[in-house]
Amino acid sequence: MAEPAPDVLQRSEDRKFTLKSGKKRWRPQWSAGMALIPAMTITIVCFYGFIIWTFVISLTRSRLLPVYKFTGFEQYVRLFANERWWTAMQNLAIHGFLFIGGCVVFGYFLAILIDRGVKAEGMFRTLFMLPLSMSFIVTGVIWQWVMNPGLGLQEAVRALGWTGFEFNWIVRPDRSIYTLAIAGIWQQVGLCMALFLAGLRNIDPNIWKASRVDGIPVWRVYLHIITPMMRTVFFTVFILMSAIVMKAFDLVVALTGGGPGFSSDLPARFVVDHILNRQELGLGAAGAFVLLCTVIAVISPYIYFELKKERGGRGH
Amino acid sequence: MIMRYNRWALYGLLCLAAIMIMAPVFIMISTSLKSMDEIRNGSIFTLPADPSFAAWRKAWFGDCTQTLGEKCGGLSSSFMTSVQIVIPALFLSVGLGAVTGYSLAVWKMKGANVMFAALLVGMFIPPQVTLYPLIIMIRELGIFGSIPGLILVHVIWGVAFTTMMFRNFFKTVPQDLLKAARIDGAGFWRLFWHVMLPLSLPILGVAMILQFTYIWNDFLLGLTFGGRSGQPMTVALNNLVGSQFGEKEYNVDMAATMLTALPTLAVYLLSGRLFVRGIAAGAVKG
Amino acid sequence: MNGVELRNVTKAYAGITVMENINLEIADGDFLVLLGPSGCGKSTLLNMIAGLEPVTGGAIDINGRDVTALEPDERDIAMVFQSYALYPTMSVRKNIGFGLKMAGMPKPEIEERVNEVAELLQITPLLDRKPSQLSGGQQQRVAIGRALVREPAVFLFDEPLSNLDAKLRADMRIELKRLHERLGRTIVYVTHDQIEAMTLATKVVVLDRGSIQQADTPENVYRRPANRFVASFVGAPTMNFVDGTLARDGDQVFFDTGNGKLPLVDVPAEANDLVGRPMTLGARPEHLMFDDAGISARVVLAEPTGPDQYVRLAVAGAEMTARSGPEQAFKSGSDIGVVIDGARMSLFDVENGKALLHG
Amino acid sequence: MNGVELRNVTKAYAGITVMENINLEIADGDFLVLLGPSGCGKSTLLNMIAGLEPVTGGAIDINGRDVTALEPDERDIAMVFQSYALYPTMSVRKNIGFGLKMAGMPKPEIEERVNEVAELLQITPLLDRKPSQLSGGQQQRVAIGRALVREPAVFLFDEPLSNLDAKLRADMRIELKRLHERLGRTIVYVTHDQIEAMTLATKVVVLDRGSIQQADTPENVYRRPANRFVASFVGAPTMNFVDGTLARDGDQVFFDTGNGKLPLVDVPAEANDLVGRPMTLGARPEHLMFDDAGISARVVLAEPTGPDQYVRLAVAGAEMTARSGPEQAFKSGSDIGVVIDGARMSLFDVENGKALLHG
Amino acid sequence: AQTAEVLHWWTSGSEQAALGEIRKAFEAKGGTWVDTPIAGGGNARAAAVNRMLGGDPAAVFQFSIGQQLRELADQGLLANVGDVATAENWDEKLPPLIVKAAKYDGNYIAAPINIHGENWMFYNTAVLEEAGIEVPKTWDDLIAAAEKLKAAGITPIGLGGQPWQERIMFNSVLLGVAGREFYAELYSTLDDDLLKSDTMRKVFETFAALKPFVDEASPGRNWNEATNMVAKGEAAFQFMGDWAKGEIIAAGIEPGTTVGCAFAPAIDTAYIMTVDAFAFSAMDGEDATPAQTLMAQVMLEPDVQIAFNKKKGSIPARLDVPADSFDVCAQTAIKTLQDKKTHLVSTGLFGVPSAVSGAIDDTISNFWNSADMSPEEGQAQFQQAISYAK
Ligand SMILES: Nc1ncnc2c1ncn2[C@@H]1O[C@H](COP(=O)(O)OP(=O)(O)OP(=O)(O)O)[C@@H](O)[C@H]1O
Ligand SMILES: Nc1ncnc2c1ncn2[C@@H]1O[C@H](COP(=O)(O)OP(=O)(O)OP(=O)(O)O)[C@@H](O)[C@H]1O
Ligand SMILES: [Mg+2]
Ligand SMILES: [Mg+2]
Repeated sequence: MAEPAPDVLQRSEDRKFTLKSGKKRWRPQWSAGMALIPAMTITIVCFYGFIIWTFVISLTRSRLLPVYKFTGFEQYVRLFANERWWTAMQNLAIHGFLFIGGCVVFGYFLAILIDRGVKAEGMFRTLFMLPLSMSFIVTGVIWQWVMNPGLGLQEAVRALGWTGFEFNWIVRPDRSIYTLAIAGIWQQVGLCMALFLAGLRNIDPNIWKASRVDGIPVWRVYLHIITPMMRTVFFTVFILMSAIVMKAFDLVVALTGGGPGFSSDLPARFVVDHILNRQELGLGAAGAFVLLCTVIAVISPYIYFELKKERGGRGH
Repeated sequence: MIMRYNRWALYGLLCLAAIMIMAPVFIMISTSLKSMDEIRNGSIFTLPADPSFAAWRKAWFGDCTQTLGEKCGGLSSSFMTSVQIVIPALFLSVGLGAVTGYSLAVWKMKGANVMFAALLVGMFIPPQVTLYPLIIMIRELGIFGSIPGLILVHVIWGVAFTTMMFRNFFKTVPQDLLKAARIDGAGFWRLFWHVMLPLSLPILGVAMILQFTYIWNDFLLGLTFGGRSGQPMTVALNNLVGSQFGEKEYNVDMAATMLTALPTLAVYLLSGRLFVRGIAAGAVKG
Repeated sequence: MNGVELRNVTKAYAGITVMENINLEIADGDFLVLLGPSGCGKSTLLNMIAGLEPVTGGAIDINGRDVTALEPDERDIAMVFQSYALYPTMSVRKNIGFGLKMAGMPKPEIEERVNEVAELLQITPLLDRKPSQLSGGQQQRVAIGRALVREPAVFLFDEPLSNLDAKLRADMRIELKRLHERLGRTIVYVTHDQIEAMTLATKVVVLDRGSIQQADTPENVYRRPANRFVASFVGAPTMNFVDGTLARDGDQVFFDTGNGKLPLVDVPAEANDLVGRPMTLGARPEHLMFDDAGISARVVLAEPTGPDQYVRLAVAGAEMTARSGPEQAFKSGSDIGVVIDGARMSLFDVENGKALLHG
Repeated sequence: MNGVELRNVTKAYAGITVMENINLEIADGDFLVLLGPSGCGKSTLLNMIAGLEPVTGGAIDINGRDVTALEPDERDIAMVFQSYALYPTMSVRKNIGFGLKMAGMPKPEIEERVNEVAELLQITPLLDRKPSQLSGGQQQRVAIGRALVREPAVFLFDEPLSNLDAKLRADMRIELKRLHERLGRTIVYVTHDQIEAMTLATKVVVLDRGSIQQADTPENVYRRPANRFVASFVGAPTMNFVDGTLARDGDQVFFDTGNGKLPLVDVPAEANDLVGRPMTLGARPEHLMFDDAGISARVVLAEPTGPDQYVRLAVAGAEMTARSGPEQAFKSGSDIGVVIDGARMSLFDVENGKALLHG
Repeated sequence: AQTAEVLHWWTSGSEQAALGEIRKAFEAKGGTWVDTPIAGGGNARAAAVNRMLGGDPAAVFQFSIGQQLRELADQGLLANVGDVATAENWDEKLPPLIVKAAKYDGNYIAAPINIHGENWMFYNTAVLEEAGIEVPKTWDDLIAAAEKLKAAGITPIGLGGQPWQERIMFNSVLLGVAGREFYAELYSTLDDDLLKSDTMRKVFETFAALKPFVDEASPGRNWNEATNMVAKGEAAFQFMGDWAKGEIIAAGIEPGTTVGCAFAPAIDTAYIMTVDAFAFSAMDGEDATPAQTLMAQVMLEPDVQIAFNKKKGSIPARLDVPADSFDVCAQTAIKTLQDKKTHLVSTGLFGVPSAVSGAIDDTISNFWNSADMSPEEGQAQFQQAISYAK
């Protein structure tokens, strides 16, 4: 073809734009390392350094202020002899199970409802996420009212004529721990719903078509096919919610104050109460350390999962 | 026909859920519009007989006849403080999370996974537990009792969460895109700035919204690290509603609580759609 | 009637009509291929037959039964997807048997049928693997197995081979063809690969923008395209088109492009009626013949593909592709004589693209 | 030396060697196609040339400069990806100009070069769109533009056409070929589509499991495959292989499979040395010829593809594919005589698959 | 430059008004008052300590006197106001128990500004009259009265079911059943023998006997809601500190009229004191700055004491100020305190180490809220918790 080649076809003489001189250049990998420094510093100093500090303090008889007079594992002896601590740990298990389970079940259920292609989806979604904007303190205050047998739901229902109606969990030592889960779920269910909804939206629509052709009832599709496919979402929800459970403090303070008695206490509140109010820094630190060990035991499977998954695949 | 009934059941369930979720918020609003007498004598579920915004006014401006001098104890005085804390803390913590997540996800460095796992632990530590060493650290940095100190604390406690969001998102970015950018000569920062950050807009939205909520609603860190000048709105809220030995004005409490929650509420109302889309874009792909 | 029948089927999404007034009869045992460019509505049509998309208007019969209002699983169909759509968390065995289980078939029977199908598709050793542990070709086989086990009246395939590489695609194609011959079941098959269409189909339906352009045997679609769209869509390299008029010089018939006269040989007698009328000539590469007596063409580019060679020629002001054997050497820029096989050419109306005559 | 040279290049992932001792010279201006099955290491090789993957051992020169330790943007290369890998948030204009901007070129100059490239690729009207607003073919063009604008010494293409449909793929193929002819720049091109390899390459490198099987002109790779792997990988439908011995009966040479004698015609003289030795005969479909004098073969299946027809034959205890014109009618189950073109056949060692002789 | 930042937890209306009296006096003397209110004693105390640790202390901060304050002094974080105290002769004018708690190393590190009594019993006179009940003098009387009230459909005891409120009631029972000497000795020695004694068991038995007399909604209730129950006649008695008077006044009732105040039933007379105090941060060195000195001085001036305490509902920390302007309840208290034998400390904010105080709250609350826990078990747990905490 005789067509004259435009300029672009001639390599420009001036190649300095694409070819730098051959000397060693700053490598992007080095920048990547540098960029990690702040986060790494925070991790080492603030997360692990502080955990170690907590451990050190737990070996002392510090009260109001840290003092470094070591008494061995005495604080742990005291901690483990403390009935309130065991109640709190037991409550952690109950609350963790109910709260995480409730968030997963209700969040997933709401997500499925919305995913069934409803009109006004945006409205429902937004409504369900509104409680998320409230702090745990606010959540606690509201629910304390609603669940107060003298003021709230019980009284209102009785006023309507069902005089036998009972909803007095918040004042019953054997039930008050469940009220924490109710209020907590109320607040976090929106986030879970959003996460699940996003996961459902990522499912290949052909899976749905295939299952319709196979004549599988919708509930079984969710149960047998979709749910197993959402494993990563479940995991994300689990991690986020367990972080909340481990840190649960504000909600207890605002909702039940740990009561009646200390029947609805949680370890985080136990620890904070002892460190900040009781001037039992050493004991609080021992509790904190035990709590952190529990944390690590809970999330290490996740860590393992992350590492394994990524060694297996090779990205995208 | 069966379809029709299913639809009804579907909407029925959704509406029921919506009512259950919204009921407490309605109680708050209706209580805030009542007078104290009405609250003492009525049920919390009844609507205000004579709605009045007096409680809201009092919550916002405070009651200058009662208080000591310069501040009237309302929320208005600390609103700006909260804003001054939230905005830089939000940008810094999300920014740091974005850079760290990017760096961990994209630049295959040895030990990146270990580092990520190590960082995740930070999401589970109750900040109250390590208050003392943090106070000492911030003191040594010379920024205790100031807004910058408080901002730093928020960045520290936010970095694990934001990093997780961004890392998981950036893991889903196709390798080819990164290769193309490297061939184009984009180094670490320019790849981040020109390619990855624009890509991450949806997840950026989610991280911003959640971080905003956390920082805005924080009470303890603000109380501890803010000093006198850096007390956020939640501390003012606590002063309004949290006094142990004084009289309780529930209507003012509720109004104040609503006022404090308004900015986050607005954020959610305005960005609900963005939120789900953002999560769909990668937060859950793990 | 057995087989599938679409009567006046219409489909609109949110008020925008994407399929209009489709009438189509698919005989029992037919292998019908839906062919057309992306977005022409192939999948939509298939989904409507399957019951996955409701029709906006019209009716669909399967084996003489009006299924328009039935659910997919009541329609006696099975479907295979381009993305395989295997249930990722179930073993191959469960993937294949799940539909039967849902239909309430007893376990031993399911077992037996799954084994039979696996045998047939040679995937017995894979039965206990998860889909993620299979290669693309194996996954596709499982997807077919899942359809097969239902023993439906009609199989629907939506681009089942597009995700496979060239070699595997060719192998699977042959397997599908054999399967059809063994089962004798009706198949509706979507593709945009015309080699697949030609080799597999007993009947090809060419779609464009939601309407049927031609429904005929593969041979007719290739040899006697109903219009210019079909002619250009079917065949690779594509058919050569030139505008001009048919002219006659004694015995010799030409096609006059204005820039030169293309000699046509063995022109059918009916062409006489069209002399002088402006039209489009269509000639496939294999119907351009090298002949020193023909019009002189300049060689632009020669592409040897192995068994053949495609030669781009500049001739009579147009660019055309001819096919030749691999041996002949073509030098870019050299000249060569060309004639067109009038017995195989097609002539199209310039305005509406309708075929006027096939050689 | 100009062009690209790989010297003893080795690559291992986590201790597992995936490429061993690759030596390859790519001359300046060559269009080198890397061909091979999935997972054979084509992308890995390309990425090593680009500097996106570090080599485990050996060295790479580009235009005589050792670039082994350099960053991708310092290597004077450009790359086009199968997934296009356009920056989704940037307009087409920005996508193309991004590399220049990164290199610090002044704005007006970038503008000018982007416009020139857009002109060349006929995407000027698309310059202000986002990639998501483009069709697959347009996206691929933009990706090429992004490479072009860098004016590199070497272009690297990783299956650039695999995501396009058949028709578009054919068109883009021709465009790429033209582009190469106009620019005369070195191109390394990965594909597993052998038609692309044959039509585009000036040199084809066939890879299998991380090692080079053959590096030669397309014609030689097709006509004179170095071994059985190359022979089977290149060509569709694939070459027919039968095991047996070469036998001679007077003038006539046969290939004796044990179940029958396949007559060979025009066998080269060198074949005499191989008589009696067990080996594999390879014959491409177009080199099976129908001749009543030949061995009787049963027709299993005839696949008309439009311009051609592939006929599956059961002959001498093996199944073979022959190619014929579209006109001839083959009835399944009927018998037909077949001979093999000995001048085009290949013979392979049974043990190691090495080619012994090409007809 | 007599500027002092004052950190405190008095955020409610009456508390603010009371504190305003001190502020007025301080400013009248040329001081500049910088106010930092933080609601909730726990929050405010934590904030005060944290700010000291962080090197940004408030000059004057509300704190409880006792051991934890001494710990701060131990770390050199406090300034002493001994000069003012000597000049004003605080040693003489304040109750000895308070003097002891406010000193470190012989120096005053805090200014105690008032005394609240915790063993008060508020009752609705109309309700009692209607049921034909006298104000009970012993716990047995009270239990008998409660039975009657309950039968009449009135909640006998309005209790806010929070640990500290339950502990206030428990201490009243302890004092009432075991007597003031037992009380004093028990909490000053934390002696195991006393904890295990029969007397102690009787205390627990009496306390347990009160369980049926509170309403269902009690747990978690705020003290002021309980007070309102008494004011409205929904409940007959409340055992609460004298700050409840503020709430009664807010409900429009003059203490001593419709709602009466009396000491909780007891075998002898005593006053369980709790003290509000302000401590002084070491701004630079051990010695108080002029502003701090001025503050300490102002706080204990008789006029200020009267004005402040009348608004606060407590009685002056100085026992030498005239009582006549106070209400009847306060007058009773002031009169009672003239006898030093009646002085007892609360276990809430001073008197016992906070670890012990916490342990007491925990076990009492747990005992109170565990329906099926026997008095013996409660006593054993109480003893064990204290022995671990001390
Ligand atoms: N859910 C939908 N909503 C709106 N329009 C749709 C929807 N599904 C398909 N369409 C439109 O209908 C037309 C036909 O789509 P269809 O998927 O059937 O094409 P196709 O022939 O299968 O294409 P491809 O070869 O790309 O798969 C297209 O124009 C498409 O945009
Ligand atoms: N990051 C990696 N880690 C481990 N192994 C890898 C990695 N990348 C590639 N491999 C392995 O190296 C081999 C070559 O892979 P490569 O991607 O180069 O193949 P390919 O020829 O491009 O295949 P395809 O045609 O599927 O693109 C494969 O066996 C692959 O599993
Ligand atoms: Mg489709
Ligand atoms: Mg590849």
